[in-house]
Amino acid sequence: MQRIGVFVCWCGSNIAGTVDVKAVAEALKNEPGVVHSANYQYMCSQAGQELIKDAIKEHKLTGIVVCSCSPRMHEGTFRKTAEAAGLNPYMVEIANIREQCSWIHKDIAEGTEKAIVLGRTAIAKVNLNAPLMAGESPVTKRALVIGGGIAGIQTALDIADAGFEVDIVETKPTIGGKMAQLDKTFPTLDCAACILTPKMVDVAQHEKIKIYSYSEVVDVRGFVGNFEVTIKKRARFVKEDICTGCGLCTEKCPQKKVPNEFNLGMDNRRAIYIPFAQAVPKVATIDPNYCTMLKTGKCGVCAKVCTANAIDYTQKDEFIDQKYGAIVAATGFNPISMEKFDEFAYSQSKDVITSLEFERLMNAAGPTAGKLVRPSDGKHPQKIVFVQCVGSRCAACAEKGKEYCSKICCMYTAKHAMLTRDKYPDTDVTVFYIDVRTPGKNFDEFYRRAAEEYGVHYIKGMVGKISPEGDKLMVRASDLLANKQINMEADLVVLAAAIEPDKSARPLATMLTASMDTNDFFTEAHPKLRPVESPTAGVFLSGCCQGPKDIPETVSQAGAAAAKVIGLLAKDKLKGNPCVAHSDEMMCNGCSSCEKVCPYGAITYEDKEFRGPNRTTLIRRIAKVNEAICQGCGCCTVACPSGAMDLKGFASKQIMAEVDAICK
Amino acid sequence: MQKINREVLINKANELLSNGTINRVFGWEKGDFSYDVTPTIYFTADQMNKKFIFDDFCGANFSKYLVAETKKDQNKVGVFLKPCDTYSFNQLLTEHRFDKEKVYAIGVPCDGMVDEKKIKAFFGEGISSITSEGDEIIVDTLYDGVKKVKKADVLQERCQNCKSKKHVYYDELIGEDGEVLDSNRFDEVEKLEKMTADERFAFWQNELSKCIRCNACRDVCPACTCEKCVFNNPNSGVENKSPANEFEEKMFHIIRAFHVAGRCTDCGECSRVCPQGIPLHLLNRKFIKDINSFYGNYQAGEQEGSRAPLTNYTKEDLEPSEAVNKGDN
Amino acid sequence: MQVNEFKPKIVAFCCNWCSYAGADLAGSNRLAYPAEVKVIRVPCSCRVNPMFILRAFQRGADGVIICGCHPGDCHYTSGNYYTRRRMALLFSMLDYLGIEKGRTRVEWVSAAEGAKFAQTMNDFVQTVTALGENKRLEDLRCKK
Amino acid sequence: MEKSKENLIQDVVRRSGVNPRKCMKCGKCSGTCPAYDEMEYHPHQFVYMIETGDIEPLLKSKSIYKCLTCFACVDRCPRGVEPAKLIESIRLSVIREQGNNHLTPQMIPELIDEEMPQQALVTAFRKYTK
Repeated sequence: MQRIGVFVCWCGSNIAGTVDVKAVAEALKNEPGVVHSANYQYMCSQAGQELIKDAIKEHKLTGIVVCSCSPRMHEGTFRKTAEAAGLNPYMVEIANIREQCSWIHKDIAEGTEKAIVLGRTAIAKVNLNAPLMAGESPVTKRALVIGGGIAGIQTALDIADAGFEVDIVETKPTIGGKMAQLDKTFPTLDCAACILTPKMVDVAQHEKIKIYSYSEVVDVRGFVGNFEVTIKKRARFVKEDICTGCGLCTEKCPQKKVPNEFNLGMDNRRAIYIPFAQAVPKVATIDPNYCTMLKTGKCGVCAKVCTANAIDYTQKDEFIDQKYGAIVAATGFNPISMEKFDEFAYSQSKDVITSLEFERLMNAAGPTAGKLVRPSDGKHPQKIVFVQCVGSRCAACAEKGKEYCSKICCMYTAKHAMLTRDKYPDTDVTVFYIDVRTPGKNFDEFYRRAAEEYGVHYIKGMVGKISPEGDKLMVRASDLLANKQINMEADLVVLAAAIEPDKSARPLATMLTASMDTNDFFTEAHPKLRPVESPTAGVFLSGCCQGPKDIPETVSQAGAAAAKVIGLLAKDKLKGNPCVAHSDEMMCNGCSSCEKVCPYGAITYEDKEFRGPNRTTLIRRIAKVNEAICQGCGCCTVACPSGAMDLKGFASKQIMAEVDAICK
Repeated sequence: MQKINREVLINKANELLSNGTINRVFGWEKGDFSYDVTPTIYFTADQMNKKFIFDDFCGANFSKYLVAETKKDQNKVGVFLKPCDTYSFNQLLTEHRFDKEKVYAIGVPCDGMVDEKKIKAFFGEGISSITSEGDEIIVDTLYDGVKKVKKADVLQERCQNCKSKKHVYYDELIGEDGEVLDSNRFDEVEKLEKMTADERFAFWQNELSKCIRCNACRDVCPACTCEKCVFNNPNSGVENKSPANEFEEKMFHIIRAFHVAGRCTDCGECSRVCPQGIPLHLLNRKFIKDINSFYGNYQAGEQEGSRAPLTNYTKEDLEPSEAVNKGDN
Repeated sequence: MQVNEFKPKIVAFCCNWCSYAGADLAGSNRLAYPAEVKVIRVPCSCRVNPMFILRAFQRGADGVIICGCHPGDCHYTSGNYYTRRRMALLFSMLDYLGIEKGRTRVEWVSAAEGAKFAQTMNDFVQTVTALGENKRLEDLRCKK
Repeated sequence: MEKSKENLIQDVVRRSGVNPRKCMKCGKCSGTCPAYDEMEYHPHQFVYMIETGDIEPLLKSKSIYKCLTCFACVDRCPRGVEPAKLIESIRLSVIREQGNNHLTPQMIPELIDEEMPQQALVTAFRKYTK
């Protein structure tokens, strides 16, 4: 018979507030197998854990039940406590009497009675627990970073510097991401290209890093330490290793009318192109949708012109299979589409642009070589209006816009306003804001400089409507402090659009079985304590794919994700999950139902000799579970009619014991 | 009356026994009553001459016996398989329950088997002998002489709605192969589905409470070939030999139907052998009807190695809430 | 109890990765749902065997609900797809046997849907309370 | 006003079906209001004053008759607060008092001009009389 200890936690007043913890401890004292019952204010604290360790030694306990918060919170803690006291860590069961009892029931009697039932359920389960040993599985010493923006670049560099191989998969022809499109960066106003391109070159020259540009991940199999990923390298029709990036072909290509997505369509590029000068890899790419040679077979100018004859029209998409120990999602963000915001007339007038488009206009490598002009008539704008929170901070029920604050718009708008006033002192700049949020080192000082030294007019009040009249834009907004309605003319309006995760994030999450929140940002394992890990072991989050953030925060989170990956790859062996399936060979029919439902292919079959009737030997086909591959989902246990297949830690008898305890 | 008479089968068996292809053969043996036919293994031709029979009462499906029989002896065992038996044979092969090299299957066309309960329903208990002539059954009763009844009126339910006369597996076929028939075997299920919940509950409570848990249905079912059944296994948690009330029968029958769901070939043996005459096939047919309507038509055992619906999925399967409402259209 | 206001017994099987986390989130947001609902944690909704459901009814439960990740988000990639098939067939059979449809239910709740979890539980308890005590499936043996 | 202040405010909020606390004070409703200049109190002030309970000035102010009920504020409010319904609710509190009809049939002739759309008359009667 088991010797079980029950420990009821008060969790300060979180549990004790609506559950009579003493009565629970008292009631569970005379449950079958219980030899010791105690309660304490903070069971997970140092003192609480000591109390458990002493009780284990003193009463020679063979199993413990902790009635406390959710097992997802402290199951690990109490398992380590048991292990420290010499008890097998899997002889611990947690009854969740906080999130699923005290916090949701006001009436003490009801809460206490439920807590007792939940305690009784855990005791019934621990009575049938058996000590389990975690198996081990090897770790592939290579990491995969999905996304080549600053987040992906920084993570890859940090991991590679620790000596591990890293592959970066980037959908665009070059790494660099959104940061490559920026002009200056806040709060120090140093030029984005100057601080990014050296890192891009480091990545290109780092012997441990391999870049798969113009590629995407199409399939992920396996689990932490043993991922198998299929990468689709889209046909570029240019031989990467031969092309020197001289750009001759990009000048001679006759197809000139291709909207240049790097400049957000504000100018055109050729069918064969290099996104920007400092592109890494500096290799041309042919756009199959526009290249007449690929569409009709009649052209071939780039092939004739190319001195290194690196052009190959017959190139096909390539599928590469590779093994990885860890995967980092760094898919980045995009501004949301402005189509639905017709009150700002984004689609009616070319002079209403988003901040990213403004960034390209200010950028020396941009469509207008850095001259700030109105996209409609190319004239220099005398009056510019910046509109904040466009699409951010909207109600959940509003069908357009996002609920969250996009965090970076106040700072980059202050930057834009300051740069405009600095370069064109005669231009009048007005910013309509709800509140300016500048939480960061030197952030507020930066915003004050924009307002005080550069004379940017900050008006507290949202813009209600923008209507193009003639070549001017009529801006109607409210000035809450002066309690006036402002109707002013503007030559250029810049909308600070909300940002959302990249479209490739949702399919990627499905492949990685990583969970996402309702806005398609990756959900972190714990919002405060584990922000760079996904709940799926072996998957890490870096940059805006986890939530809106600026460059300083992205780089620090990229470093954190890299540290977690290095921590994982440094291990030679990974402690597996001991709660895996196990087949009882005496009862197994060998019918392959379990093998068919196993998502990981962890079940194989062998013919084994058994003692048959009157000294004959019987050969029977029985199932074998590879404990290193099995992840313990339990699907096979239900597919198996005879119950031969069972799951350690969640055995059928244990679950039925829990059902009985609940329904008694 | 079966077109193939017993001499043809005996000669075939004898031929195979003598040329050493097989050293024993499964066949039907005449029991005390003419409707009481039991499966037996024959080793020699004269044993067969004495007891072998093939008439309108040979419903027994030998596929399940092969699981144990092929383990006893290395050489081949001969087996006569009616069309519906061959589906069970294929399903057992799919589940690797025996090695087909150890079996020599002889396909036997079948013209439908008779249900003795129906004959008793006509003539009561006093029956001394039953013989069949053409498409008529001649019943020699103790008190009121010789009676005749049309064979079609006393066919077994599964033969009235015979789903296929086609042998899906045989090493050798006697006579020609038949066709898959489109039978209206689901009418009974539809009739039940159209009832209200209370009527259905009353129907099943009345039927299942007759159950004496003799486990004949499980022991004859070719899909129920577990080494150790959960209901017999003391540490399975659901072990219960004799139920204390009608729920435990329901639990036994629901779980058994669930275990064979997607694997049951609808051979109807469970209803044939049930001493209490419970229409157990209606449970399995409900699962087959649901699988057909939810996931596309699937006939277990039609094709060896096919993937059972419950070990498969598509991303667009319907939700359980929709399934429950769709069930009673 | 003098007040014979009927309190149903509800067993909720919640998958560890999504719906159990959703239940915890409902707890941390203090979203109340009736105390009659008791949660059993399973690694995945595909671990729930029809035997457990019938065992719960046999032991006097009045309603059983299985919560899992949204199809496509399962931590084990295909677990909830099998749950969906198994429960579709099982619920259809229970209805065929004349057991009230409202007593069993499958609900997909993600880790971010605390409100949905609480709402689902409130709604389920209401449905089961309306159906009253589970007479048709209960094992008379364990009636006090 | 014999009705106590609290339940008058509760009436106004209940009738409008709007939760004034959802307002994040961004001013977009007033920023887009075409009748802003004629109104003494503007849409964002209606929401704020109702939320703080200071509604006497609103009841006395003429701005409740200046609102055109064009619902631009309702359509554009990022938080879905629907200020126009609050203004309507305040207006109803006023014109539902005995003899407070803001428009009488006799006043119609000199208000009419050729371009006046038929709809304007119907809306006027709906809004200003009870």
